[in-house]
Amino acid sequence: MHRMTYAEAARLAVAEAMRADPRVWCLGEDLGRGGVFKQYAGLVEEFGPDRISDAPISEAAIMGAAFGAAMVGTRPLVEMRFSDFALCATDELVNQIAKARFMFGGQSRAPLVIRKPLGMWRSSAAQHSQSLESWYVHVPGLVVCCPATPQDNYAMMHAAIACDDPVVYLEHKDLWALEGEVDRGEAFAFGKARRRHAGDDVTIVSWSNTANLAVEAAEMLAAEGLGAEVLDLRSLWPWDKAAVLESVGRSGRLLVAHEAVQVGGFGAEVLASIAETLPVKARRLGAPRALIAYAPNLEDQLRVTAPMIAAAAAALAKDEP
Amino acid sequence: MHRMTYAEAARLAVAEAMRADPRVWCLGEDLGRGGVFKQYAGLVEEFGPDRISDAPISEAAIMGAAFGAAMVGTRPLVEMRFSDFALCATDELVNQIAKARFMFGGQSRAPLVIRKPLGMWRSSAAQHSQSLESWYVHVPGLVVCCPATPQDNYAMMHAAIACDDPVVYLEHKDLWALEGEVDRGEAFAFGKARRRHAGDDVTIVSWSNTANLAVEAAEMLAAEGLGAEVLDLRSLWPWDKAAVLESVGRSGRLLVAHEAVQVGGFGAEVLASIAETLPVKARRLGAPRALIAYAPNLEDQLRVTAPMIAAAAAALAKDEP
Amino acid sequence: MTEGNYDQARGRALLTMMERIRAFEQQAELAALRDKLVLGAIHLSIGQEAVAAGVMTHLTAADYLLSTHRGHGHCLAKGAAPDSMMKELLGRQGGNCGGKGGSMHIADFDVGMLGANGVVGANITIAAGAAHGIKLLGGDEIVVCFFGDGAANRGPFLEGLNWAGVFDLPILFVCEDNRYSATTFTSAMTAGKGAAERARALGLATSEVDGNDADAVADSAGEIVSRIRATRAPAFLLARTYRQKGHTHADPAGYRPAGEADAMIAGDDPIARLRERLVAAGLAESELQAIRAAALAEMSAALDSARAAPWPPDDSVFDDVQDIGSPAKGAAY
Amino acid sequence: MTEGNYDQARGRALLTMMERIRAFEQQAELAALRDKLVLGAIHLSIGQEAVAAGVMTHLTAADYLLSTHRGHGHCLAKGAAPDSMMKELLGRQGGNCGGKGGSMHIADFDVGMLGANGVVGANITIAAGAAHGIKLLGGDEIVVCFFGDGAANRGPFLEGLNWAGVFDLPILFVCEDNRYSATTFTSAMTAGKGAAERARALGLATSEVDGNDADAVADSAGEIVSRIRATRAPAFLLARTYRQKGHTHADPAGYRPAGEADAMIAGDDPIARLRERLVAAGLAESELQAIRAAALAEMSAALDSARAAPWPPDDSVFDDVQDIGSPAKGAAY
Ligand SMILES: Cc1ncc(C[n+]2csc(CCOP(=O)(O)OP(=O)(O)O)c2C)c(N)n1
Ligand SMILES: Cc1ncc(C[n+]2csc(CCOP(=O)(O)OP(=O)(O)O)c2C)c(N)n1
Ligand SMILES: [Mg+2]
Ligand SMILES: [Mg+2]
Repeated sequence: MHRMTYAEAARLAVAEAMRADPRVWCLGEDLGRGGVFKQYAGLVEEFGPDRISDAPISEAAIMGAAFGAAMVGTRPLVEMRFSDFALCATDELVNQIAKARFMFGGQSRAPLVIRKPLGMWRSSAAQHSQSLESWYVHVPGLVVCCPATPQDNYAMMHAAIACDDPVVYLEHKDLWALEGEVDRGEAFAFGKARRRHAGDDVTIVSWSNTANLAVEAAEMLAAEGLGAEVLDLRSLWPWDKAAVLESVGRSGRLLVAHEAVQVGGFGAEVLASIAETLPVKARRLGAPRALIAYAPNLEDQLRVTAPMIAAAAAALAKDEP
Repeated sequence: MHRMTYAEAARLAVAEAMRADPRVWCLGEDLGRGGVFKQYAGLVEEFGPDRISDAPISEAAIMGAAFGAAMVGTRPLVEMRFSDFALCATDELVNQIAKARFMFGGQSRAPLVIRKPLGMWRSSAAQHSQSLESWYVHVPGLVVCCPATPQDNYAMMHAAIACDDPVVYLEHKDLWALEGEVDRGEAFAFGKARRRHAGDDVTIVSWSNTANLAVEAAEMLAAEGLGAEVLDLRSLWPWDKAAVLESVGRSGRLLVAHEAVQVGGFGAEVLASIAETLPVKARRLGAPRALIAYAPNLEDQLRVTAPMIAAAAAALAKDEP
Repeated sequence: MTEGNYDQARGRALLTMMERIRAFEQQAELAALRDKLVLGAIHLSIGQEAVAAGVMTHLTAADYLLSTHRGHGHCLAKGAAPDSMMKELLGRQGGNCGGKGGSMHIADFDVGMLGANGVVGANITIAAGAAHGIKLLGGDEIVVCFFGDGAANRGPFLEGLNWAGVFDLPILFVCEDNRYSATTFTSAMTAGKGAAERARALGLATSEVDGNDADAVADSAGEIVSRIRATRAPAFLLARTYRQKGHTHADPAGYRPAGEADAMIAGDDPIARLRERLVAAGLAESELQAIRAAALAEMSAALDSARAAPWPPDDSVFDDVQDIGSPAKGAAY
Repeated sequence: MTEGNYDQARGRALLTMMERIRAFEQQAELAALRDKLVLGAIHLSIGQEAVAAGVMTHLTAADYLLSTHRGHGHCLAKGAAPDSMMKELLGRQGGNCGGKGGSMHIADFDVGMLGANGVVGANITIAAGAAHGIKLLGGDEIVVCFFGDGAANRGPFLEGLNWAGVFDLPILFVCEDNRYSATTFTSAMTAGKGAAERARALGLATSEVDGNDADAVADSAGEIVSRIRATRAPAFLLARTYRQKGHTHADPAGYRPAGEADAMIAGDDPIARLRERLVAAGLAESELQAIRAAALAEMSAALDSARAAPWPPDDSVFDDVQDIGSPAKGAAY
């Protein structure tokens, strides 16, 4: 076990993967100086500027070129800096990368990891704060990861780099400095949720930073004598429907909590899938369909917090309206 | 009442709006020759090449320039040709157009209509067949329209052009030639569903081409003595939750059917919203999370058809698993 | 290239490929318009065969090609088998992509053809990346990327050419200027002198050629390709040609100036021009006829076998989506 | 412009604006680093003031400006009030955008400032569209669009400049070449001769100027702007300058070559250069001091009033999202 931050955990996984496989390389703006969040600090010194490659401010070319390089046998890790900027490369990701293997009848693979830091981060305003994970889950061909802890950012990064499918890898900008223990021996399997807190009264499903808030909420509820089970989905496609069904089978109550806008968020998919399968009292807790503002008090209006999660879960557990 | 096609209905609305308001203009590739689906046939002859403007193959510039032109007082109607190509302008739509009014504290408006023909259209394959309406519903700042009939393509186009918000206007490519009666006096109100078929045994919610298939399905069910109510949402944001709740309150059963990939589709939002509010037996019917192929038999594997809708609705109504 | 030392063998080879491309597309057009066997849109390169033949004659199967929606000729010239191509156009089993892609996504990785593309200009950054991958892997292959005059107005043109220049990659960009972007005159929607001038400003070694003169294309492509093999640096070639047909097989192209197409077909058809030159160089009319007859025979056989081929298995639509979380056959999950 | 007939009044006006821009940004930097009152990132244009002042001096409030993430100077030079700008940087009530946008989305439509932008290069196509709108409405305003050297590597640079050329629009594109794209040397990621050469290839009337010489900028911008007003045709101006600070206020910029910044600050600071020229032209040191003191007083007062301003009302986050289907306060719907 080693103690490290969320950023360091991913950096360690990237470095190990690059040592093990010379075909793995990283490309993105400013990587040679460690990247905008220092997720790449020290890597150019070890691997050199060809494998830790700077890029022009050309998101479309970064994404498109990585795809071309993947088709000829390299394994690129693409850095999009802010997931918001990745919207400049949507055609490349959705029309090209996600579809190539299928359109070409299986002649090609696109083994890419596309890192897109998402989420609210103190006063970054509307163009630097979005959480669009539900978009990518809706696109066949893509795998979607949302690590919430250093352990998962280590193990999931290794799994993403080893995967032959394009993996949209969504780290949360507010977690870079989060510290935790990392067991390098623990492997990650796509589609396996992690039970972050056990309980039989209500099931809370979440991912990314909100999963950490859900654990806080479960601890608050435990103090009140309410047993909340927190399932951190970790990967949204594939996602662990079986684990959620098993838990809801016990609790009969489901709360899905996430930072993204609630309308059309991935919480709708989770809730709908479960409600189609078994009778359940279910609620979602996501952001209003509003835009993220710069002023901290306005930003806070749109946050899903631990107390809000605890209150919503308690209301479900106590059969309050 | 006038009989016309879905394409003619929208063209008539555009022509009437352009006659009434000199600030309204259209821009997109090949519009001077009527547009790729002839939705603009005859308009350049009446309004000239400045108001029915050709464009370079520059989706990002078409979208961005339309936004700039809107901010200084014109009312552009943007033609994206295929909704798939609009992905080349995602930053312009999602980061700029949808957010400008809010980011600038209400100093600006973006009165734009963005036409993005969507959907499967005989053997157009993976890059020319997508239905991504759920993406746009998830983006605050946007209004989302999915007309299914000539009447609605006429009235909704008028409403979209008159709206001061950016409206993502998603016509279905398979409906251009659909004929129907158009009452030019009938106005459209955003967020008002149309009851296309009445019934108390099961509620079928749909939109776009699938709403037409749902009406066929309801007629099949009526023959079997089952009463299916078909609600065509018409606009997905805002959407008519009240009408769905009222109908499900009677039927107790909800089927949401759409052409898009089921995972992360807008059907999840509808089902989740209703299941959060009242107890209901609910199912979704959407496409598998797979890619759209060229060969017709492969394409057909992914289609939601009227018989499939009828079967799913009947199973719900008869309480079959 | 003076008539004096005319390379007859190369000329014959170029003509053979061009006749095969044209015959393939004429058969494809019949399959679409007459037989209604091609359900999607096909974009014919009839009139542009000299560019594909003249460039690709300098490539090996190890080199890579990125193509466009108008890619039949590129694909054939790179070495793909017409039989599996025609099956793909008809969406049949045995097609290069198993019937999943059709004309606009045709690909044959066995001969280095990494795909046509349904999105104009999207292949430019992908091609730059393929060359980037070659450089990282230390390979000695090169990449050729084709696109049209209209693609020079899309952002990826700037981003992809800049990328190739910045990372100094072994790639040849070939812009086929056929004057049209669908129903629009590209010149009316293009500021400045166009694609070649833009490529020069992006620092690429840039040449221009009469794209309807197969020998001229082969000569300049030959020089450029050997320079790229030697220096591993990018280059750009603008080939002026003409789209003799409509934008798609279904487009009557009534928007073209009266007589323009007739004049080009009568006076500047690349196949007719090459045949004349070969006759002048002493090739027998009979041999020219034989080349054409062989091409026609080959391609009508391809259409016959495609016509006879079965549809792909229904369940194959669920294959090759992805390894992780791939759709269960017949289920939404 | 020879010293002989030096226009002292214009020089004084330019200096006044430049001192105001610098004082504003120095106060903003203090508010961010010392007082921790600016929570988001701010991008300082210290060292680049001559470009904003020299160009904007030729515009009226009716003309339009599209700016970048590094837009404080542009915004002030276009006529925005420092008081409401500083409040916006601090996210307070009374800010230009009601605290919703912050530094990167600052806008003041009353003076034709249509917004900074958080996405590099995105303002280029928007600006072209604003000029397109003016043309359609028959107005006589013009548009000025600022962006950095790094933005010339994004697709919208090609698409937006091409658009302005094709539709022949009244717009001036100003590229502020400060050598850096965040922590990267732009030259290392740019093929060919850069932005000006690309603009020429796109057919735009293109000029280059020493962006640290306020009079030179004002002279060439003056010519260009009057030409645009007369001909309604687009133009491009490349201004060479230097980013004296880090990419953001929080960036120590340790990646810069040793001594580079010191040398530029000591030898090529636009304010110092203009002050020297004004002294040579006979302006009294005392007057220069007075100009600087006034700027400092104005901007520290702006910071004081921003510091004292309240937060925006919590519920205002639900306003101005959209008219149709706007969020109910406090609810997910
Ligand atoms: C991004 C995008 N926009 C629009 C289209 C529709 N489209 C297909 S081909 C074409 C014309 C392309 O012209 P050019 O690049 O010159 O190639 P050509 O068809 O002449 O071979 C257009 C507009 C598309 N496929 N992709
Ligand atoms: C599309 C996009 N990619 C990346 C970024 C992150 N970013 C913000 S400013 C900047 C550097 C821009 O350089 P330049 O255009 O020269 O402007 P400068 O900062 O030098 O004024 C980058 C990479 C962004 N905002 N938008
Ligand atoms: Mg063309
Ligand atoms: Mg710069």
